[in-house]
Amino acid sequence: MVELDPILDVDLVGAGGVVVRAREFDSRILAVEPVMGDSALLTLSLPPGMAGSLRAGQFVDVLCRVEGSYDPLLRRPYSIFRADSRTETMQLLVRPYGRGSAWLASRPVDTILDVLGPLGNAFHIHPRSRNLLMVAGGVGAAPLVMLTDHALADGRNVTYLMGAADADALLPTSYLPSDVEYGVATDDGSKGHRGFVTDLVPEYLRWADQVFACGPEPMFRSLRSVSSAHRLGGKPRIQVSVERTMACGLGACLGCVVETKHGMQTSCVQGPIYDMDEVIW
Amino acid sequence: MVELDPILDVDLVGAGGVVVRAREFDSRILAVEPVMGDSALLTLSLPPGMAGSLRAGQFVDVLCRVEGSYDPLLRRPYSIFRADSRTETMQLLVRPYGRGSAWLASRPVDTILDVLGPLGNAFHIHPRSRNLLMVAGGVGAAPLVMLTDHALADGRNVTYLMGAADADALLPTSYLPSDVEYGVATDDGSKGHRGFVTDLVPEYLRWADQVFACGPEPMFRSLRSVSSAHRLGGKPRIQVSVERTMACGLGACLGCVVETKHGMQTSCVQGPIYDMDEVIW
Amino acid sequence: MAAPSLAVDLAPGNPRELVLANPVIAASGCFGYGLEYAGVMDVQRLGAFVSKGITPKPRSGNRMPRITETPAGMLNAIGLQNPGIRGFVKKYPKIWDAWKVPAIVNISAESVEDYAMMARILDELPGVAGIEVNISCPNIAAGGYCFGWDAAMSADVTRAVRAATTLPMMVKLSPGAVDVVSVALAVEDAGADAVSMINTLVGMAIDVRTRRPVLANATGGLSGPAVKPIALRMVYQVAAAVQIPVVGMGGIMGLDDALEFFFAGASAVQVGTAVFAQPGMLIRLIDDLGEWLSSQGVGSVQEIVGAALPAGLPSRRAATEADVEIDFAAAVAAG
Amino acid sequence: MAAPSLAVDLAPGNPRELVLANPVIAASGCFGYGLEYAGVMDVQRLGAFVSKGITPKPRSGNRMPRITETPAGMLNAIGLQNPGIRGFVKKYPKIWDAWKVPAIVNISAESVEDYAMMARILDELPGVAGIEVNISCPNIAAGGYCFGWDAAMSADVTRAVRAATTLPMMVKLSPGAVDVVSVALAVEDAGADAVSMINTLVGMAIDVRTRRPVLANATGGLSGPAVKPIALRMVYQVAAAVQIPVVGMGGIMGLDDALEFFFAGASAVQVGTAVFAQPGMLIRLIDDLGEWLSSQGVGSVQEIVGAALPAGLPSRRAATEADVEIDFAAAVAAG
Ligand SMILES: Cc1cc2nc3c(=O)[nH]c(=O)nc-3n(C[C@H](O)[C@H](O)[C@H](O)COP(=O)(O)OP(=O)(O)OC[C@H]3O[C@@H](n4cnc5c(N)ncnc54)[C@H](O)[C@@H]3O)c2cc1C
Ligand SMILES: Cc1cc2nc3c(=O)[nH]c(=O)nc-3n(C[C@H](O)[C@H](O)[C@H](O)COP(=O)(O)OP(=O)(O)OC[C@H]3O[C@@H](n4cnc5c(N)ncnc54)[C@H](O)[C@@H]3O)c2cc1C
Ligand SMILES: Cc1cc2nc3c(=O)[nH]c(=O)nc-3n(C[C@H](O)[C@H](O)[C@H](O)COP(=O)(O)O)c2cc1C
Ligand SMILES: Cc1cc2nc3c(=O)[nH]c(=O)nc-3n(C[C@H](O)[C@H](O)[C@H](O)COP(=O)(O)O)c2cc1C
Ligand code: FES
Ligand code: FES
Repeated sequence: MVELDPILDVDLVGAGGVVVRAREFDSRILAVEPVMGDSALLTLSLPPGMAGSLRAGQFVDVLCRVEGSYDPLLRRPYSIFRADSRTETMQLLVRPYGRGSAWLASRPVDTILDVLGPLGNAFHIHPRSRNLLMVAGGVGAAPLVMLTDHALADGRNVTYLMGAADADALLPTSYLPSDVEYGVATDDGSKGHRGFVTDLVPEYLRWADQVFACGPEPMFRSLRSVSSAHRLGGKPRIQVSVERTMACGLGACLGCVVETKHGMQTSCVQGPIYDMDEVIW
Repeated sequence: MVELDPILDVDLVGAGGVVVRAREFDSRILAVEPVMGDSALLTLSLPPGMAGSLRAGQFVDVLCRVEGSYDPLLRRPYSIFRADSRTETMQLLVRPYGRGSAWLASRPVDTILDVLGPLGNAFHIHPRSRNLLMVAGGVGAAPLVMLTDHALADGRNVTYLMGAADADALLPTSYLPSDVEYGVATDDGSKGHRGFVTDLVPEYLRWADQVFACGPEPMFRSLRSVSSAHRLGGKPRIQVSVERTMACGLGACLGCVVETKHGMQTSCVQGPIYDMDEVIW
Repeated sequence: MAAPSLAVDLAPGNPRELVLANPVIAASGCFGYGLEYAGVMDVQRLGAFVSKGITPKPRSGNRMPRITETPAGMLNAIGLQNPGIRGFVKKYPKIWDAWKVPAIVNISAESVEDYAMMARILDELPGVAGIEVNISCPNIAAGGYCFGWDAAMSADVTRAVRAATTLPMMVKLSPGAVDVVSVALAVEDAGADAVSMINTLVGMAIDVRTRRPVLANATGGLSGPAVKPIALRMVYQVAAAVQIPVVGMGGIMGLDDALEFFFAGASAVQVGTAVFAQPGMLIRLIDDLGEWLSSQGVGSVQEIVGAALPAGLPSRRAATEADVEIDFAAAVAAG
Repeated sequence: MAAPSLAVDLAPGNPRELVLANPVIAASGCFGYGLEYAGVMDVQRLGAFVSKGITPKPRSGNRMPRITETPAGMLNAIGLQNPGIRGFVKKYPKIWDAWKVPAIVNISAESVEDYAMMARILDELPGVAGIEVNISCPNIAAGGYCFGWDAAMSADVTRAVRAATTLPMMVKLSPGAVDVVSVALAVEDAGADAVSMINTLVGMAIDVRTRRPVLANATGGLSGPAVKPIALRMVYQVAAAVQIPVVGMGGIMGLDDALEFFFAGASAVQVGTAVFAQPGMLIRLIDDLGEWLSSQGVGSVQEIVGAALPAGLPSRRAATEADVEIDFAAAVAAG
C-alpha cells in the first residue's frame, strides 16, 4: 500500500512569481464562438489581476446549472485555452458531450457563471528546451494553445499536431499563432493524415526537446506505444494532461487520484500535468 | 372514511362541443411581456385546433427544467390566461415565486416548452346568469381574464375586482376588455381601496348572479366570511379555483385531492374549479 | 435482422405464467387504475401496469398536503386512498378484461390474513393477470414493525398469499430492510414468482416558514431519480442471489436508466414518478429499447439482463455455482 | 438588539466540553484536513471541521474511478485513503493546535479494539478538540456485518472509545440501520456525547457503454441533496428520542436546508458534498443564519432546535415525559 502525502499548500505560484490562490468568483460570458464542429469557445471575464498569473495546463471548475436546481450537482473542469491580461479575460473550449458541457456550451452571452480557479499545476518548459512538440486530441487542444502562446513569447519553436474525427472538428489555423508548424490528422482523412495524430509523432521525436500532450486516454496509450521505440533514455520527456472525474478540485476529496511512481496523487492539485513516464498507467 | 370514486373518463368536452384529450406537446414561447411587477405574460404556440376548445379555469402543466437536469422534477400547473384560436396560441401569467416559476418566467422567446394539457374542469356560467363578479388575488387574475372574455362574448355583464400588494402588482386595465367594470384594492393603498379585494365584494353581491374567484387561500377565507352575511339561500353561488400541489395532473396519483361534500376529489381532474360551498375547508 | 425480442415471462415457475410483450411496466400508485392515462398514451402498448395499492377496506387516505417535491425526487404520503378490495373488484377488472395489456393488482394489508383474503378474491378474477404484494406495510401484530424489514415476516405474507392463489405473484421489497438479500431469498423460498424492488424510502421535508413538516403525515415515501443509485445497488445485490426474475424500479427516467437496471440484473422495469413528469416517456422507452437492442445487434432484451453482475445471473449459472454467500461489503459505504 | 447567539456545546455532559462558535461544521471526507480549503475560504470562521476518516493503518484507498455524479447527488468509494493514525498524528494536530477552529478527528476501524486504540492515541493530543466515531464500517469479527446496523455492536464501539478517552465523542450513525432510533439510544446509553447523522447511503451506478459498474469498487456512498429527505427524517426520529445533541447532515446546500435540520432537532449541522460544488457556501451559511435569526427576532439558534418535533426535544422535556416509545409508523412508507 502506498502512503498518501496530502498536499499542505494549495498556493500556486503564477508565471510572474505572483502567488495566486484559487478563488470562487463570478465570471461573465463576453463572447461565444462556434468552433471545431459543435464546440464553443467561450470568452470569460476574470477578477482583476488573475489573467496574467494563469499558467498553461491549469484549469477552472465551472458550476453548470441554474440557481435553484441541484442537478447536475458538481462542477466541471475546463482547461484554460488562452488568457489575456490586457482585457482581463480567459477562454474555454467546451465540447458539448453530456449534461454539464451541453448546458455550458449553449449559454448566451452575458450569462454569469460561478467559477472556481485557477486549479492544478502547469506544464513545465525546461529553460534549455528550444523545440517543443504539442500533441492534441479533440478538445485536448485547449491547454496546448496557451502553452504555445507562452513558448513563442519566449522565442521557442513549436510544432502543433492535432487529431480529430474530421476536418470540421479540427482547430482552425486562425486560432494558432502564424509561426507555428501545424500538422493535422483526421479519422476520415478529410484533412491531413488519415489516421491517428500519434502516427505523426515519431518523425518529430528527434527534433523535439520536449513533448506536451492532451487528449483522451486512448491517445496516450497510442502515444506511449509509438514513441517508445524512438525515445532514447526517456528523451524527449513527455508531459501529459490527464483527465479524472473531480469533485472538489482542491485535493480534499481524494476522488481524482492518479497512481504515480511517487504514490497516489490528487490530479486536481498535484496534476493534471504529469511526466508520462511517472504515471502508473 | 370517505370512499373514493376514481374518474373513469378524462375526456374533456371543449366549448364548441369538441372532445379534447389532454396531450403532452411541444410549445414555443412566442412572446414574453413583463406585467404586474415581476410577473411575465408568456404567449405560447398550441397544436392546431386546441386553442378554440380551451375553457376558462382549465390549466396546463409545464415542465420547468432543461434537458439533462431532473431538478426541479415535477411539472408546474398554470391557469390559461387567454387563448386565441386565430393565432393558435394561449397565454400564461407566471409569477416568479420559487424554482419552477422563476425559471419559466425568465425563459427567452423561442424556448420550446414541454406542456401537458388542457387539464381540469372549467368555470361554469349558468345560462341565465346576466351579471358576473370576478374576484382575483394576484396571479389568480389569470383564469378570470379568459372567463371575462367568454362572458362578454356571450353578452353578459362583468365586474372584475382585483387585489394586489401595490399598484404595480395590479393587472393593467389594458389587459381587460374595455366594457368591464374594474375595481381594485391594494395592501398599501397605492391604488384603489386600501385593504383586501374581498372588502369590495359585499356591495356587488346583490347585483351578481354568480361569483368567480381565484387567489390564495387567505383570500378564500376572507371571501367566505365577508359574503356569508350577504348571501341569501346560498345565492349568488360562488365558484373558486383551488390550488393544490400536483404531481400527475391526470387523477392518477391522488396527491392533489380536495375534500368535498361528495367525497375526496382530485383537484386536477374533478377540479380545480369547485362550488365554494361544496368544499370542506 | 429480425426485430429484437422484448418479451419476458415474470413467472417462469408458474403454470399460469405472466408473459409481457415488453419489459416496461407502469408502477403502482403512479398510474391509477390504467384508465387515467388512457387519454394521453396508448396504454395497451405497455408490458403491463400495476394498480394503485388495494387494501381490505376502503381508505380515504391521509390529510393534505400529501406530496412535495425534493431535489430530483418527490415525497408522497397518499395513505393508500383506494376503494377497498370489494369496491375495486366491482369496477376495474371487468374493464381490464377487454384490454390487451396485463393488469397487475398491488395489494397492501396490515395482517397476514388480510393479504391472503385479498389474494383469494383476486385468484380467478377475469382481467387480473397477476398480483404484486406490497410488504412495505406496518404489521399490526408486530407493533407496527414493517413486514418488509424482516425476512421471516415477509416470508409469512408470501406463503399465505401463495396458499390463497395460483396467480403469478410478485413480492415488492422494501428498501428499509437492513439486508434486502435475505428478505429476497426468504420470499423466493416461500413461493414468490418474482420480486419487484424498490418501494419508496421514507423521507421528510420541513416547511421553513411554518417550521412544521410539509406533509400532513410528517413523513412520506421518497421516489424519483434521487433514489436511483440505491435502487440499482439493491437490484444488483438481489439479482446476484435469487433465481426468480427481479423487476427493478426507482428513478427510471429513460432508456439509459432502464439499461442500468437490466445490466444490474432486472428482467423488467417499472416506472413510477417519471410518468408524472413525462407521460410520453413510457411508450418512448419501449421504442428506444427496441432501437437500442437493434443498434447493438442484440436479439433479445433478456440477453443483456445481469451483464454487470460479476458472476452473471444465478438462474443461468450451474447449480453448484449458485450458492453465493451474502456479501455485506457491497452494502457498506466506503467513504 | 444584540446579535443572535450562534454558539453550541456538542458535549454538554462532558467536562472537556465541545463549544463551537457557530453550528456549521465541515463534514468528514469533504474537507480533507482543513488545509486544502484554507486558500479559498476563512476556515477559522467555521464552527468546526471534521477530518477525513483515519484508520489504524495507512490506506491507499480504492482503485479509480472513485466518484461519479448521480441525479442531485454523488457516489463515492474513496476507500478511506489516509496516512493511518500514526502518520496522521505526526502531521496535522500540531498545525491545528495553532488554529482557532476546533478540529474533530473522524475514526474508522474494523474491530472494537482498533477504535479504542485510536481513541487512546488521540486522547491528550493538543490540536484535537473531539472525536467522531464512524461506525459505518464492516465488523470483521461479525463477517463484515456493519457495526452501525446493529444497536449492540454500535454500543460496543462506543463503550470501548469512551473507556479509552475523555475527549468529546460524537458517534456517526449509519442510515443502513433498519431502526436508527434504537442504535442512537444504544450509543447514548454507552456514553456518546452526541450523535451525528447521516453517513452516506450505499448506491451504485452502471456505465451504459461498458455495461459495468462505474465505480471500480462497484458500490459507493450516496450523498448530496438527493438524500436530504432521508437524512431529515432520521434526524427527526432520533432527536425525538435521545437527550444528547444531534448533529444533522445530508444534502445541506444552504440556509433553508440547514433550517430544516434545526427544526427537525439538530443542534448543529455538517456540510459535505455542497462544499465541493460551492466552497463559499460554508461561510455564507454562517452569515445567512445569523441574519435570519435577527430577522426573526430569535436570540439564539438553540431556540429553534426541534421546532418541528410534536413534543419538542427530550432534553427540554420534564423527565417523566421523556420515555417515548419507538414509533415505527414514521418510518413506514404510506404510498
Ligand atoms: C483537467 C481537466 C480539463 C478538462 N478540460 C476540458 C476542456 O478544455 N474542454 C472540454 O470540453 N472538456 C474538458 N474536460 C472534460 C470536462 O470536465 C467534462 O468532463 C466534459 O465536459 C463532460 O462533462 P458533461 O457534464 O458534459 O458530461 P456528463 O454527461 O456529466 O458525464 C460524462 C462523463 O464525465 C464524467 N463526469 C461527471 N462529472 C464530472 C466532473 N465533475 N468532472 C469530470 N468528469 C465528470 C462522468 O462520470 C461521465 O463519465 C476536462 C476535464 C479535466 C479533468
Ligand atoms: C390549478 C393551478 C393553477 C395555477 N395557476 C397559476 C398561474 O396562473 N400563475 C402562477 O404564477 N402560478 C399558478 N399556480 C401555481 C404554480 O403552479 C406554482 O405552484 C408556482 O408557480 C410556484 O412554483 P415554483 O416552482 O416557483 O415554487 P417552488 O419553490 O417549487 O414551490 C413553492 C411551493 O409550491 C409547491 N409546489 C411544488 N411543486 C408543485 C407542483 N407541481 N404544483 C403545485 N405546487 C407545487 C411547493 O410545495 C411549495 O410549497 C397554479 C397552481 C395550480 C394548482
Ligand atoms: C404517488 C405515489 C404513490 C405510490 N403508491 C404505491 C402503492 O400504492 N403501492 C406500492 O406498492 N407502491 C406505491 N408507490 C411506489 C412506486 O410504485 C415505486 O415503487 C416508487 O415510486 C419507486 O419508483 P419511481 O422512482 O419510478 O417512482 C407509490 C409511489 C408514488 C410516487
Ligand atoms: C467524498 C466523500 C468522502 C467521505 N468520507 C467520509 C469519511 O472518511 N468518514 C465519514 O464518516 N464520512 C465520510 N463521508 C460522508 C460525509 O461526511 C457525510 O456524512 C455525507 O456525505 C452526507 O452529507 P452531505 O450530503 O452533506 O455530503 C464522505 C463523503 C464524501 C462525499
Ligand atoms: S477533485 Fe477532490 S481531490 Fe481532486
Ligand atoms: S395531481 Fe395526481 S391526482 Fe391530481
